[in-house]
Amino acid sequence: MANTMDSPRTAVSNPPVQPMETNLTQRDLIRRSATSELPQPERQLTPVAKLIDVSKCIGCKACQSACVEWNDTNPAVGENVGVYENPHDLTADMFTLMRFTEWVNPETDNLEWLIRKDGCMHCADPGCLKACPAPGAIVQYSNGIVDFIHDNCIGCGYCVKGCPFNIPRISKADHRAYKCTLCSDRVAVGQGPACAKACPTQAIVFGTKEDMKKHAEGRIADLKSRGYANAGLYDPPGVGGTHVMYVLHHNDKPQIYADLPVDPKISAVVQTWKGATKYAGLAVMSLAAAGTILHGLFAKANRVSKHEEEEAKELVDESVEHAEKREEDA
Amino acid sequence: MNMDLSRRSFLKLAGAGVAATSLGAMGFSEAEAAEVAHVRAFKLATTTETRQTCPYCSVACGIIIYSKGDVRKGDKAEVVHIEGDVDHPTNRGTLCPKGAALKDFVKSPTRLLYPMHRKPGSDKFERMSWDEALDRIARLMKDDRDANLLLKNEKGLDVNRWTTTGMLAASATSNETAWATFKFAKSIGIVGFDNQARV
Amino acid sequence: MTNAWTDIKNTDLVVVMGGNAAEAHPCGFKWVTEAKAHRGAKLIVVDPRYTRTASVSDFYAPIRQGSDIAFLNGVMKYCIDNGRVQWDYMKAFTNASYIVKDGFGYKDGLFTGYNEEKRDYDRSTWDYVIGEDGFAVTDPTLEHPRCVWNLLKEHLAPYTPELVEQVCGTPKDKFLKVAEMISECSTPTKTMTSMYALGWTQHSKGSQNIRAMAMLQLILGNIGVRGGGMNALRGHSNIQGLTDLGLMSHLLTGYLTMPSEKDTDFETYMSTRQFKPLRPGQTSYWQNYRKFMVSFQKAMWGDAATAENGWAFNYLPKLDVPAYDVLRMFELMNNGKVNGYICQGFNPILAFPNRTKVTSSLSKLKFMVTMDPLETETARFWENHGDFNDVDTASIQTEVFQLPSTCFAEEDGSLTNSGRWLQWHWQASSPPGEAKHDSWIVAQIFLRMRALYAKEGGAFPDPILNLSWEYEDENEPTAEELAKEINGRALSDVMDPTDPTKVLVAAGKQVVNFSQLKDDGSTMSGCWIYSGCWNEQGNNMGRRDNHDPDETGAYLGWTFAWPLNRRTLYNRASADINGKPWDPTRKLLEWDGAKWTGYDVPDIAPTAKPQDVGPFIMNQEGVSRLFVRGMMRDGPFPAHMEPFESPVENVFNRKMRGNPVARVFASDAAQLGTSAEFPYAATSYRLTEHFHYWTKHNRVNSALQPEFFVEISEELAAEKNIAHGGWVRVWSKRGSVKAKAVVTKRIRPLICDGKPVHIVGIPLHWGFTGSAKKGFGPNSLAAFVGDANIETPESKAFLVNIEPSTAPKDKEVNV
Amino acid sequence: MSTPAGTKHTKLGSEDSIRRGPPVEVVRYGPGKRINHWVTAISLILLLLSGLAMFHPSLFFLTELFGGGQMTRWLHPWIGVVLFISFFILFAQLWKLNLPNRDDVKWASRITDVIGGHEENLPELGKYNAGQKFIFWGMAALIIVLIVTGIMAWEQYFGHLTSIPTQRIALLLHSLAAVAIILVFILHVYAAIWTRGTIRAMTRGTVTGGWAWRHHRKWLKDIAGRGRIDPAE
Repeated sequence: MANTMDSPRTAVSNPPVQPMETNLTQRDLIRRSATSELPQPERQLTPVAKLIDVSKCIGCKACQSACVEWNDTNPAVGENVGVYENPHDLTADMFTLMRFTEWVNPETDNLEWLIRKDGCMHCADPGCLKACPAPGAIVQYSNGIVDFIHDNCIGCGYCVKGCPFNIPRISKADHRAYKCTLCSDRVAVGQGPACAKACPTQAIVFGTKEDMKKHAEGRIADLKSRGYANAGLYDPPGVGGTHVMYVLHHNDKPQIYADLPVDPKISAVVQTWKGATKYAGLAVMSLAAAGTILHGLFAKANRVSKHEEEEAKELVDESVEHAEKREEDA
Repeated sequence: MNMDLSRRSFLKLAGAGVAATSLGAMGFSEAEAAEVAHVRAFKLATTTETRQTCPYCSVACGIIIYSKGDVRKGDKAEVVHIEGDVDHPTNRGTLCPKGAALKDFVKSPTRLLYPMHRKPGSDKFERMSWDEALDRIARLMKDDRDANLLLKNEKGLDVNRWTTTGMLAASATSNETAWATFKFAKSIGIVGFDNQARV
Repeated sequence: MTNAWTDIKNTDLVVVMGGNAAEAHPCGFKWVTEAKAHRGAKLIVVDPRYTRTASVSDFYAPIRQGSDIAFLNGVMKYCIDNGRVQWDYMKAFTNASYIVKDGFGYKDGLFTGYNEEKRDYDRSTWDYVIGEDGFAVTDPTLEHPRCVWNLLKEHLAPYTPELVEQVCGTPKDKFLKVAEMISECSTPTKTMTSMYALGWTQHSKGSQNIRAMAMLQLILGNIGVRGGGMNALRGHSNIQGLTDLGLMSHLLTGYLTMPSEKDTDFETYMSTRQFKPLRPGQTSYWQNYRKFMVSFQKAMWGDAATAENGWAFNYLPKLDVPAYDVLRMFELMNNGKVNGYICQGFNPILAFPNRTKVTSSLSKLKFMVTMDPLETETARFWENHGDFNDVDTASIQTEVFQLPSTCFAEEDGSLTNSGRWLQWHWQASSPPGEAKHDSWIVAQIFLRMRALYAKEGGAFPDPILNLSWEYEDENEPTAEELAKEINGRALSDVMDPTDPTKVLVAAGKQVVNFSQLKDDGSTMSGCWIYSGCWNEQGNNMGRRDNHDPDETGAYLGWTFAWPLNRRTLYNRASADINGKPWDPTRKLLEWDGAKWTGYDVPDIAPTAKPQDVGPFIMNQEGVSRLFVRGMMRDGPFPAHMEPFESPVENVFNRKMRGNPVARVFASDAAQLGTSAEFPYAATSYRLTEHFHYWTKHNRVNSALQPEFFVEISEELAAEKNIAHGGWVRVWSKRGSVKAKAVVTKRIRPLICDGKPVHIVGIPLHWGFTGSAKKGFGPNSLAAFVGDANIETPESKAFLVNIEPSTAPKDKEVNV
Repeated sequence: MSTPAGTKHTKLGSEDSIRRGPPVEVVRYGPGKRINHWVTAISLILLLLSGLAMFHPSLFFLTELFGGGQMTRWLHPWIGVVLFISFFILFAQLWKLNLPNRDDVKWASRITDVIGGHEENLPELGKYNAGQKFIFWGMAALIIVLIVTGIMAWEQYFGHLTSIPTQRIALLLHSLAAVAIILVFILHVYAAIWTRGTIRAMTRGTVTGGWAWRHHRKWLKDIAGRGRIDPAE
């Protein structure tokens, strides 16, 4: 047991306090919203991932607390509506949320309290980024982090519609979209995300995606040995895999974990909207415009002739005469 | 404590920034740099670190308080962030939802700032100077002790017992404060003296 | 905790019962998840509620609050009946073989010697047979019918799985599963740890709850070993420290005890405290009591404490009752017998049971002083907040001083954690406003009183005028000065006992630890068990070497643990009678033929031969006690007792109510409800999002859990027509609260003694100050009765009624 | 309106009246309708620009016209509301004249003559031809689709009104409708330009007698027949 005692840990050293340059910059972008020609990044960062082991999670909300403190957000003090989720949903001030489900396992008749940390999944194929109309408001780094650049955000809410997991929220205060950044500012200086660092049971761990997958394998084997035959890793291929993954005891039924999508992917409607419609629409409009211009240039204009003006005058004169005559008659 | 060095090196590759090339070297001018700036500036840069212990439960997690200003240098210091201490064997940098939000305990809007006094029957607190408050408390206590200290019991034994004034000590104070408090309370003869361990 | 938080990773089975470690101590609970992940350890949770700890458990069994002894006795019986006992450990390290006096017995729920009128036992028969040699008589074969082992078996006989189900409401199959899993830890290579907290202490028989588990652990051989132990998860950051330092009515520092009126002088006092060994050759460490006591008196009164005046023994107050505990003080206060009260970082309005009585008591004070970094309900107990604090302000004649103190971030000092680690922390921040350190405030009140006594004279001024107060700035003793005083120093040269010509500690130098303390007045030490914390090597509490050779979880270089930097108490018991570790893979100590070696500081002398000295040197026996003699007021064995307010009768004695020897004041007895009027069994608890009444002042925690609620089962909700998330009124004989209803599958009705018992769960974090929504606490409802031995209030089991209701009303503010 | 026109009672410049001239001019739109039209037109143009800015990244630069992305996002739906109201005031006044009739069928069936400018082959028409009516009804229908889907996608106020899958469909329909309305718009503008003499109907409010004769002879004959003729100067 000598060396295996150490669980993967998010933080291996305390955060630096000396001034540092960020190491996540423009040159590390592999996708940028509403930007077609992005220069090929000069380097490929090792893909990272946050692994959330739902079976180890005690629902303490340390992740929520750490997230608020690190990101300096201001979640409102709400009320109790009979549940443990507080706030009751993700908000522009609450990037992550523990969702609690009381589930009676039909096979064992035992109650299981399923607690899932909800938040941005950092999809390899991000629906938010696809939907975003503002250049550079959403970016994806080569390490897999999908980040919102608030200076560029126009607050349209398209990312909300684009996201297969219903994550981004638009702030009522500054009308910009907010979500988990995977603590890009921490990762940029070699620290793991605040939630992962805080997590008391290390149900949240952070590392390279490859390491996290390996770690998950061990966890899944442990769960299987404890009778969870369907334990598995949630890394949905429909969105190209995610940089936030779950270990689920019941990976065959992700939906029991507060409606975690079974097979998430960017909605076909969004694909059509941001795909065919965008391109075909622009093409059709351009064609129409070009067609009219060509027609205008080469076809003869529809002009009124002198003759027609005279005809009109005749008609008017006749009518006036007619009227005068009638008046006289009267 | 084992430092997992392989993990540390991956973090560098994964975007750690010690040796990051400056934006200027990338060919961006200052203005452009501002426009393309992405990740938030690391907010702990140039803060002062202090090793501390979480004041809540008895796990006693190690924490680091990041402050602007250094009290050791005589500055007025203000807490800007609190995070778990990775070097601490028990919590290894982790914190619970209370510990992770400690900054907002220190900076709570309901922190007390001044001695306050409520007159008998009054419906409000009024500010009082420390001197006035302490003198009055000492006077009230002495008068009560002088009037009610039981010097001897029926058998004539010295019992030096003062039951008409009691004290509750705080199980969140340090051992050193507790020792000072102990000396104070026991020497003046207070017997109705407990801390949260009783409840 | 006998063991450290970090040691829990070495366990094979974690039993969380009487606590909710994942919620109340999340970062300590990490070590449970480590044990699960890396050792394949299992986690059992036994609790009335399916808690967040239960959500990650391998097995959960429900239990009715207040029935833990029946459950644990049942498990002990199961283990013994099935031969699941670590025999060599039990025989060598417990008093199982001791012969008990004739006359001791147990019948109808009561032990021998009960006096109903006095509500007390005559405990004279609860003792060993003492031989002519002055030592206790034993039968190592365990065949003697009066040996502890056989009496224990007899005592446990009624606790069948059927009885457990009847009393606890735990389905028999679930109980048997738990018992089976626990019993597997009887092998030397499997260990179980017990993690408990106020779920066991806040009962009228709280001490016996803990005792039952301790006995089970001894039978299984789990005390003193890695991954084992009795781990009391203490509530506050320094509740351990304040107990160690004796900030309690019945204590002095280091578990020296307050003198009573029977202690007519110093020698009389000493005569009942320097316990002689009960077996030949054993170490009874309290034989050193005099050294610690004299050093303590010297720390208090310096030169004024002399051999001639019995070390100023008469300066100490003498008790006429076991303790002026908080319940007694508030009873006195309510009777108009207390005039002044100081609440330092304490909020009795929310912490003590029967809030109506607490408010009424405080209203009878002449003056009250609070010292706190935050607003408290107690400081504003006189302020009307509508339903949330319905008082008649004008009629309250108490003068109140609210003094602002600093918080942790603004001060230096050490805190003692649950695992007895004294950890130093450094000031990081400037205090806000005019907030002052508690030590400054205490010093100021003291100095001003001292000045008044010096000037005016008054009642017995000597202990005040002579109190040792030698600090560079007497107005504000520094943490360093106080810590050094706690550690102790030589007042005159201390000579080496083996070589009287050699100076061991020169006058004025810090003692290395308590082994250098003397009973001749040449040393002083504020708290002997802390001695070693700041010696000539420096501040050992500030050490930060986090190396852990062979990853045992000991971390000997990290800060300082009392006593003597020992990390696991009774660690000698980790090895067998010959000094070989029970489990070689989990070695803690080993006898190498000449001395003890290993990963921890041994509890016995390093050269004490394994066969000679038992591991439990603080006991006169040198072994642990399955039978506790007359040292506990309510019995030498744990016996099932119902809470004072219980939904069912005691199956052993249907007339008996609560703990038969627990103190109940007459006015409180009249305020006990019955199950006819209050049919539902309520319990109180913490939620992980909050820390007591502090974090409601924190915007973040307030957002995470904003509003007071109670938890009930779907069945009870349906029966009472209570809507999920709707308002309910919950009331007991003593008070009424209004809360939101959380209707949950996590609480199920239990069948106890043939009838369904509904449970109402009441968390304790809300009041009328702070950022969170205004609310109430369970203390408004709980009964004003305490544990028979230490008077901890029975806040975990009381009766209530519940009905749908409307929102509480705050005071209307005239604009 | 039974009072015979062409008398001194006829208010100078009122809609559907003839000024004898010379030259002969016909008042096609009064000032109210013209203002209404241009409010609608400007709204639509602004909507096109702001919408296109958010529709395709290559057009995002258009947000600069509105003071940036945030302003564009904020303005677009409000202009949409203005358009909706403005257009439907116009609609209320014009819908009857735009009801289709038999001539429209004939006109539409000879669309090649329309495009070729061979008006002599077309039937005599009232105030609107089938093409204009198509634009009118097309605009009306698309504006309804746009306002409904637009509201569903209006995050700031209506983000929670409908489910996200519904909002996705709304956005798809919104963009499709937007493309369609742009096509209609192009047709409308182009037709107005190509058919010389048309634009002044919405600027000065009048067309020449010849224009009316050539394109809307039935309308001209109708108002002449009703005597809505200003006295000669």
